[in-house]
Amino acid sequence: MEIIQIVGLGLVAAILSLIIKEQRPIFAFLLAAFTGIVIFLFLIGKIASIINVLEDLAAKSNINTVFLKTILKIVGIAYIAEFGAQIIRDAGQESIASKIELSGKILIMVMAIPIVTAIIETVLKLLPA
Amino acid sequence: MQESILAILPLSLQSLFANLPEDVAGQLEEIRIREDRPLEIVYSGTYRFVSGQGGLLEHPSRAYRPTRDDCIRLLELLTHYSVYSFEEQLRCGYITVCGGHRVGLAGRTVTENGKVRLLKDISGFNIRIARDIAGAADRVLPYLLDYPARKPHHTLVVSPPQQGKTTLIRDLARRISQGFPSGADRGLKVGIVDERSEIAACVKGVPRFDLGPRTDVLDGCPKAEGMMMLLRSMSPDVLVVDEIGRPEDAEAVREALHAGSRVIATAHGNGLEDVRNRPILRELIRDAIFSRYVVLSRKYGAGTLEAVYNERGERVPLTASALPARG
Amino acid sequence: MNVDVSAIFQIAGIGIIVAMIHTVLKQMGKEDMAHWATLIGFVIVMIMVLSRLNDLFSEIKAIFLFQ
Amino acid sequence: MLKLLGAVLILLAGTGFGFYQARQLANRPRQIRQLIQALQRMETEIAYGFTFLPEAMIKVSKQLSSPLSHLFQQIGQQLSASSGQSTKDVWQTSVKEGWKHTSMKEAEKEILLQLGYTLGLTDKEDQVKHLRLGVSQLQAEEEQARDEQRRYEKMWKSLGLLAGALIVILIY
Repeated sequence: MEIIQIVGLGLVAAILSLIIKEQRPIFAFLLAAFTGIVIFLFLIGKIASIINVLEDLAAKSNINTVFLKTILKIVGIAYIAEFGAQIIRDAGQESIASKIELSGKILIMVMAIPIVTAIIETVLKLLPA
Repeated sequence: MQESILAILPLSLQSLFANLPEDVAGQLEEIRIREDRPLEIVYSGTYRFVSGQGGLLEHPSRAYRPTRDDCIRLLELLTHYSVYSFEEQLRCGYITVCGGHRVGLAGRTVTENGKVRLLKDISGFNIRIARDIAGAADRVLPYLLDYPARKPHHTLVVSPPQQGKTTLIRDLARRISQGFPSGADRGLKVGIVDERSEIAACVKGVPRFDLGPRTDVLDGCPKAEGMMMLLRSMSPDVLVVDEIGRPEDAEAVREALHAGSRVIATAHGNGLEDVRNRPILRELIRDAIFSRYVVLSRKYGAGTLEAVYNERGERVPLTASALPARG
Repeated sequence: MNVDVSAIFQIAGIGIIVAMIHTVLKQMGKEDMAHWATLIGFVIVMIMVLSRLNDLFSEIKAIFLFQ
Repeated sequence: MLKLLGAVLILLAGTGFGFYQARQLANRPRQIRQLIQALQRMETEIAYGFTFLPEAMIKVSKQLSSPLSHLFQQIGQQLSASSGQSTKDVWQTSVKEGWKHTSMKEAEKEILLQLGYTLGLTDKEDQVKHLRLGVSQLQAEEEQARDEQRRYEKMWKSLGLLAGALIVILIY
């Protein structure tokens, strides 16, 4: 049911921004950004519940919580980066958008290094010496 | 101090004149206002300068000097804030104010091919106070009456300027118009030609002074034409004229006589002899046009009756009562 | 949820009106006034958007356990 | 419901303000035209009627409409009361006082104040010359006022409306 609301909101915002575009493009961009924010805020609630469920599973299956945290961080970074890039791409600044995506990837890589090393170590342990 | 005079004075001068001593204010004849020169008043024959507080001074040094603003304000009040509507009178050099006072003006004249077109930058004012003394003529009236014809004689009032000539003939006109003696008899139709609007002091054609019920006034009209017009239009029994002196005036007087109406006129002069050798009046006297001559003087104050002569120049005996009583 | 919808309409309304004011003023020859009006409109909308962005980021930080 | 009412009120206020400004702009040339007619009528009164200034003022004030007729009437009455003030003072104080009731600007007021210096003090030609001078200046002023009205009247109306709408949306 929420999906209808979101889609409705998106449609309205799109139409409004079209109206404003030919007179004052900046307002159209601001409107788009604002709608994006609103929809994200709306989703935050859902994401929060998903993450809690993941945490419970991790706790039950006593995986090291550190891994889970980094994974969550990575997902957060991904979200924000993607959100920012889209908004800026919407504003017509392709270069800046790609720069943001790049920075997103790198940050994720940085976060991922400890996990990758841990995996490699376990794989090496499994392999007969 | 007459209310009508205070009304035309600007505020600064009003306060000054308000505290003039009462007896002087009563006798006031002239007020001389000159821009940046000492303020002077003339009363009962003498003159004094006025100080800032309304005190009277012999010497002009400490007298109040009206400012340019005072003069402009005075001119505005005189002309009801519209100098343009008094151009005609400015050209003659005087303005008559309600209350009968005549204000002589002095300033820079603008002439056009010899004739004065306009008076500008008016800096000198001479307010001559009109004094309407009822009864001024009672003493002299009995001598001017031609009983059989039930009309007054042709009379010429002779006196130097400012001796109460106008006051006398104004009262004469009033008494004759009301009927004499003391209204018992029927009044006569009186016609007044008031060239300088001084006898009747008309404002917008309406006389300010009481001149009797049967009087008509032709205001601001030259004497010669005025007399002719009155004779044709109003058929007066008695014609009153002020200050005749021009040839056409004499002509008009003769015309009036033929028309059957009596003439009372005035002329400048110190006495009968002085008038005798005046060019125009000489013929009038020689032809014995006037059957009565009244001579006034200032011996006992303005308007003192000096003597009355008949047409041949002999003195008419004056009864005790008519003799020069206190003015 | 519906607060945001009205906010969206608000932004759209401001945008449209400021645009109209701008054109009217430009037509009348008062260019500078027009630019001023647009600037003010923009600032207002910017403030609204930024406050919302601030909310969003703080929410994300809270959820994704950023330290 | 109340919010809606408030919104409508604000909107009305905004448009009202816009229309008021527009009306002021429209009034200005009309009142200047009346002022010109008044001065011309004064000129005829002075040049041919020889009527006194106070009466001329009152006569002229009868043929004018509300804000100006009151002004001339007041001057006429003060002059005929001949309170000893000079024409210049009476004229200038009344003009300054009455100006806030009219929708005219400083330029016209200056012209009128200038006229007050010589009004009634000089002879006929001079009066007519000054009045004509005043009239020609006022005509130039009126021309400028008229085209200003043409340009800004519509603007004020729409601006008023938009301002009202903007405020409503902001508060909403």
